[in-house]
Amino acid sequence: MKKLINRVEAVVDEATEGMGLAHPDLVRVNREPRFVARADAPVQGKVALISGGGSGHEPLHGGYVGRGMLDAACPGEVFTSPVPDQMVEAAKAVHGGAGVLFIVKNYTGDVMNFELAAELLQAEGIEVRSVLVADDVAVENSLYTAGRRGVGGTVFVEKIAGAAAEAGASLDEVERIARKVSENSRSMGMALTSCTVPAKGSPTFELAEDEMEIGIGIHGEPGRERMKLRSADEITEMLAGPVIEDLGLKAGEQVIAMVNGMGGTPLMELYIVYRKLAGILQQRGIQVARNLVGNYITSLEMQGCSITLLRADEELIRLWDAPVHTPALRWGV
Amino acid sequence: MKKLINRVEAVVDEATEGMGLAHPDLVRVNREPRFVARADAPVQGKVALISGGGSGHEPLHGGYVGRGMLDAACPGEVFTSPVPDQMVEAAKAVHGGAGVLFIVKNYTGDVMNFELAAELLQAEGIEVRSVLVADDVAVENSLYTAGRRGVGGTVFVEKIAGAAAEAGASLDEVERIARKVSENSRSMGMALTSCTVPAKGSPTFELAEDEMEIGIGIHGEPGRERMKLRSADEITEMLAGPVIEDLGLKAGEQVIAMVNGMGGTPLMELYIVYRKLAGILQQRGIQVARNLVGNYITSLEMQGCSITLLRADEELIRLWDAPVHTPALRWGV
Amino acid sequence: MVGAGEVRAFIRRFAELIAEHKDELTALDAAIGDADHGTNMDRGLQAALERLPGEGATPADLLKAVAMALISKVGGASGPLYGTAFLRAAAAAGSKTTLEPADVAALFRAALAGIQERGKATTGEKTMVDAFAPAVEALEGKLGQGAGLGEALQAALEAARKGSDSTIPLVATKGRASYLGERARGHRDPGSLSTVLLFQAAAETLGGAGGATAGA
Amino acid sequence: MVGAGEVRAFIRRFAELIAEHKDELTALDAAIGDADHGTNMDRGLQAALERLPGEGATPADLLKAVAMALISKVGGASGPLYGTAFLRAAAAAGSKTTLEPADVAALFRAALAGIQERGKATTGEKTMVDAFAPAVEALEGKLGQGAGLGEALQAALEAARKGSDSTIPLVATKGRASYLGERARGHRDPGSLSTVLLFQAAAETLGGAGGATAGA
Ligand SMILES: Nc1ncnc2c1ncn2[C@@H]1O[C@H](COP(=O)(O)OP(=O)(O)O)[C@@H](O)[C@H]1O
Ligand SMILES: Nc1ncnc2c1ncn2[C@@H]1O[C@H](COP(=O)(O)OP(=O)(O)O)[C@@H](O)[C@H]1O
Ligand SMILES: [Mg+2]
Ligand SMILES: [Mg+2]
Ligand SMILES: [Mg+2]
Ligand SMILES: [Mg+2]
Repeated sequence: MKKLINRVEAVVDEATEGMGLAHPDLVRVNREPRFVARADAPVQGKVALISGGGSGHEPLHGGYVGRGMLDAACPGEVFTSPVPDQMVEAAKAVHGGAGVLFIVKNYTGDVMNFELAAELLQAEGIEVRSVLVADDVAVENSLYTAGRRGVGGTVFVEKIAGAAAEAGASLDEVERIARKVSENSRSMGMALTSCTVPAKGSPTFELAEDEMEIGIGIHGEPGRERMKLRSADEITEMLAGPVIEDLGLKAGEQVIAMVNGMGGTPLMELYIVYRKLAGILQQRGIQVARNLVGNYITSLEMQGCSITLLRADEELIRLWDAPVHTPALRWGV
Repeated sequence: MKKLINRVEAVVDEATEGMGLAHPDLVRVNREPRFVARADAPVQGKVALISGGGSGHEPLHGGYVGRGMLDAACPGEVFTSPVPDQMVEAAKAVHGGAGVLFIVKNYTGDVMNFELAAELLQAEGIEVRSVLVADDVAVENSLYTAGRRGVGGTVFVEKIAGAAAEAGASLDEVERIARKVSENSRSMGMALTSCTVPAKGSPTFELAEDEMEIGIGIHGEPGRERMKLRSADEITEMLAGPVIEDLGLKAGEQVIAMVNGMGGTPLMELYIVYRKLAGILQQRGIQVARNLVGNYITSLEMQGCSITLLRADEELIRLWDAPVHTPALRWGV
Repeated sequence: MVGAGEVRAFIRRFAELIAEHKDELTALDAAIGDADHGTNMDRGLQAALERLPGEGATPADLLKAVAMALISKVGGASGPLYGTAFLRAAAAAGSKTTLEPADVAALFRAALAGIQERGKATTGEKTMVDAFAPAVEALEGKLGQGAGLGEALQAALEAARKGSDSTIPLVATKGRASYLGERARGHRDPGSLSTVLLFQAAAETLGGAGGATAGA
Repeated sequence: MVGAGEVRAFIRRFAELIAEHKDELTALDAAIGDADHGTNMDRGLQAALERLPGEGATPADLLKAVAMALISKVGGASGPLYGTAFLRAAAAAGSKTTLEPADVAALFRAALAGIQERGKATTGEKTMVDAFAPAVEALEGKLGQGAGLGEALQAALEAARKGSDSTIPLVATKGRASYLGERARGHRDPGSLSTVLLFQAAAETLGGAGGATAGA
C-alpha cells in the first residue's frame, strides 16, 4: 500500500485536522466526536443541514461545509458510516433553532446510524428530518436490493438545499427542495482500477490490464459488470444512456451535469468524457444549464468516473447559482 | 494502459475541446493551432498574459485562463512543449495593444519554443516579454543543469501577475510582479507511483511497492533520489525543509503555501501533508497567509505531491486576493 | 447457571474471536461489500472491552456497555445491528444477577428481534440473520427437548454455522452485497460469520462445564 | 553530386529511420527524460513528408520545408534544435540546384552551428551535439584528405555513432537529463541517437553509388 499517511488508524483524524488548518475561515473541526462545522455556526434562525458518511470520498462531505451549503459534516472511518454520537453532537453544535435536515446517502449503515441519531435528538427536543439520496441507476430498485445507492446526486442536494437554507427557507421548504433534487438526480459510475482501504492495505478487487467495472458505487465495491476496456466515448455512452433513460429526460429539458472523477483520474480524461456527454445531450435536445467537471465525490485513489444528471428548472438553477463558499465549492463570493 | 481516452493522438485535442464545452462563458478554444483564450479577449488596453507547456499538467495552464489570470494558454502534446505557431496565433488573438507577457516554465524545450515565438511576434511589431519560472529546489543550479525546473510556482505567477494585469498595470509593472513572484517561489515534489504517457503506453519508470522518488519534476521524470517509503510526516519534512532553506525564510515572514497533488493522490492525503506543513511552518514562526490544497499542477495520474512556498508581502497578498474567475480557480466572483 | 462472570467471559471471548478473524471477515467483505467488516467489529469490541464496568456489574450492565460501545464506535451496518442486539439482550436480562437457561434463550431471542427490527431482513436475504435466526431456534428447540444449556448452545453454534454456509449460494437483497446482483453468489456473507463467532463465544463461555476455553 | 532528388531521398530515409526507431528513442528518453523523443521526432518528420514541395524544388526548398515542419509540429527541445539545423542548412544551400561535396559539408557545419546557437551546448554535455559535432568534423576531415563524399559520410556516421556511445557514461548538464545528476550515467542520450540516424540517412542517400538503400 502506497499512501501519504502516517498511521492507518489516524488517517481520518489527521486529514480532517489538516482541512481545518487549511480553512480556518470556513470550518471548525471537532475531534471527539469527529465533525466539521461551519466556522460561524450556529446561524440563528437558519435550518441546519448536516450530512456525513464514510471517509474516502473527499471533498464530500467536509469540503462542502460553509456558507450556502452544509452546516456540519460527520466523517466516519474510511468507507464506514459515522456513528450516531457524531451526528448528535454536530446537530447540537450547529442547529440554529429552525430544525435540522439530515442528508443521508442510502446505504444500510448510513441509514441506521442517522436513524439512531435522529431518535436521540428528537428525544432532546431538536426537530430532525432526513432526506435520502438514492440516485445510482446501476442498482436495481429496492425490491431486490437495499435500494439505490446515494452517489453523485448528493453533491447537488447539498448545494441546492444549502442555498435554500441560507436564503432563510423553513424546514418544510428546505426538505421539499432537497427531495426534489434527490428525486430528479441520477448517476452511474465506472472504474478502471480498484482502490485500497488503508485498514485493509491491499486493493479491494483486482482488474486485469484490459478490464473495467461498470456500475460501481463509491466504496470500491465491485460493480454490476466486468467487461473489456472500451474507449472514453463508448464508456460515456454506457454511463449516460441509463441515466438519461431512468430520468426520462425529453428534448427541451434542462439539466445540471456532473462528470466526476473517482480520485485518481486526471482532469484531462474527465474533460474527454465531458466532451462526449455534451455531444450526447445536444443530440437529444437536452440543454446543459450548468456543469461540474472534476473530483467531487471520490473513492480514495480509484481511477474512473461517474456521470450525474439533475433535471433542472428555474427554481433549481437559481439556487444552484446562489453564492457558495466552502473549501471545495465556491462562487459568487 | 488504462485511460479514459479515445485515440492516443486525439487526447489533447479532445480534452481541450471538452474544457471549452464545459466553460463557454470563460474560455474559447482555437483548434489550429491549438490554444485556449479568454472568452472576452482581446481586452483592450490590458497586458495579455500567455503561458503554455506540455499537456498532462491539468488544470495548468488552460484551467487558469479567464478574468484575473491568463489571457491564453497553449497546450502542447502530453509533456511536450507547445510549438511557436501556437504562441504566435494566441498572442495575435488576445493582445490588447498593451504588450504581451509570456510566462514560461524553465525547460529547454519550452524556453526555445517561446523564444522562437517571441522573435516572430517582435518581427510583427507586437511587444513581448518573457518571465521564466524556475522554482524546483530539487534541481541544482544552472552551472550543472539546464537550470531549475518551473513547477508549482507557475500557479502563483499566473494568479498574481494576472491580477496585476487585470488591474490595468503596465507591461513593465506586470513583468516586475511576475519576476518578484517567480524569484520568491520554491517547490519540491515526490512520487509514490509513476505515470503513463498515452503515446508511450507504459509507465515512465517503475517503483517497487515500498519505494518512492524524491525530487521529481512534473513530467514523470525520475527524481533525484529513490528511497524507501516513509510516513507522510517524514515526507513533508523532506520536501518542506529544502524549500524553506532555499528561500531563506525567517521567523515573522509570511508565505502563500500550496500542497499540490500530482493527479492521482486523494485529497485526504494532501490534507494530511498540509497538516504537517502547517505544523512545521508554525514551529519556525512563519505565518501562512493563504493556502491552496489540491490538484493544481499535475503529472497525469501520478500519485505524489509537491509543496510550494511563496514569500509574500502585502502587495502579493492583495493581488492574490483579487477576484479570479477561471475554470480551475475562482474567488471574489 | 450464568452470572456476570460468565457474561464477562463471553464478551471477552467474542472480542478475542473477532480479533483473530478480523482479516478473514474483512476479506469476505472485500469480495461482496466494502472491505471493513473485520475492522469495524474489532474496533467496536476493543472499545467495549475498555468500557466494561468492573465488579458489581450485572449481566445487563455488561451487555449494555457492549451495546453502547458498538453503537458509538463501529459505524457501518454492523454497528447499529449488533448494538441494538446487545441493547435488547440487556433489556431482557433486566436486573437479574444470574440467568437460567431459559433466560439465556430469551436474551438471544430479544437480540435477534432487535436485529430484525433495525435491519428489516428475514432469512434468505444473505445477512447475519441467516445465521442468527436458526441459531436461536436451535437453542430454544434443544432446551425445549430438555437438553442442558451447554448442549443447547453447541446446537445453536452448529445451526449458526450451517446458516452461515447457506448464505454462500444466495443472491443478497439486503446490505451492500445486494448491489452486486448475481455476482454475490458463491461468497459467504461476512456478517453471518461474525454471528457464528458470537455463538462460538457463547458456547465456550455460557454453557457451564462444557465451556472449556472460557475467556482469559 | 547531390541534387534535389538525393536531398529528397535523404529526408525520406531520415523519416523512415526515425519511424523505425521511434520506440527505442522514446524508451531512451523514458530513462533520463520524459519519454517523448521518438514520438516528437516522428510526428515532425511525418509532417515534413506531407509538406515536401514537389517537382522543381531546390535542395534549400526541401530543407526549409523540413525545418518549418519540425518547428511547427515537434515542440519540445528537439523541435527548435533540429528545426534550426535544417533552417541553417537551407540557408547554406542557397539557390544551388546541385551541391558539391564541400557544399554538403558546409551545410552540415551550418546545421551544427544552428543547434549550438539555439541550445548553447558544447560537446560533453550529453546532448545531440556529442554526436553531431564529431560527425561534422569527420566529414570535413575526410573530404580534406581527398576522400569521396560517400566515404566521408560513412566516416561521419561512424563518428556520430562513437559520439553517441560517448554520451552513455556522462552526467548531463543540458536538457532534461541534467535534472538527474549522477543518475543519468549509464544511459545513452536519446537526441544523440536521432543524430546518428540523421547521418545514417545521409550516408545512405547523399554518398553517390555507395548509398545503396536510398529511400523508397
Ligand atoms: N438490513 C440488514 N439486516 C441484517 N444484517 C445486515 C443488513 N445489512 C447488512 N447486514 C449485515 O452487515 C454486514 C456488513 O457489515 P459491515 O461491513 O460492518 O457494514 P457496512 O456494510 O456498512 O460496511 C453484512 O455482511 C450483513 O451480514
Ligand atoms: N541545450 C541543448 N542543446 C542540444 N541538444 C539538446 C539540448 N537540450 C536537449 N537537447 C537534446 O534534445 C533531446 C531531447 O529531445 P526531446 O525529448 O524531443 O525534447 P524534450 O526534452 O523537450 O522532451 C535530448 O536527448 C538532447 O539530445
Ligand atoms: Mg462500510
Ligand atoms: Mg518533452
Ligand atoms: Mg462493510
Ligand atoms: Mg523528451
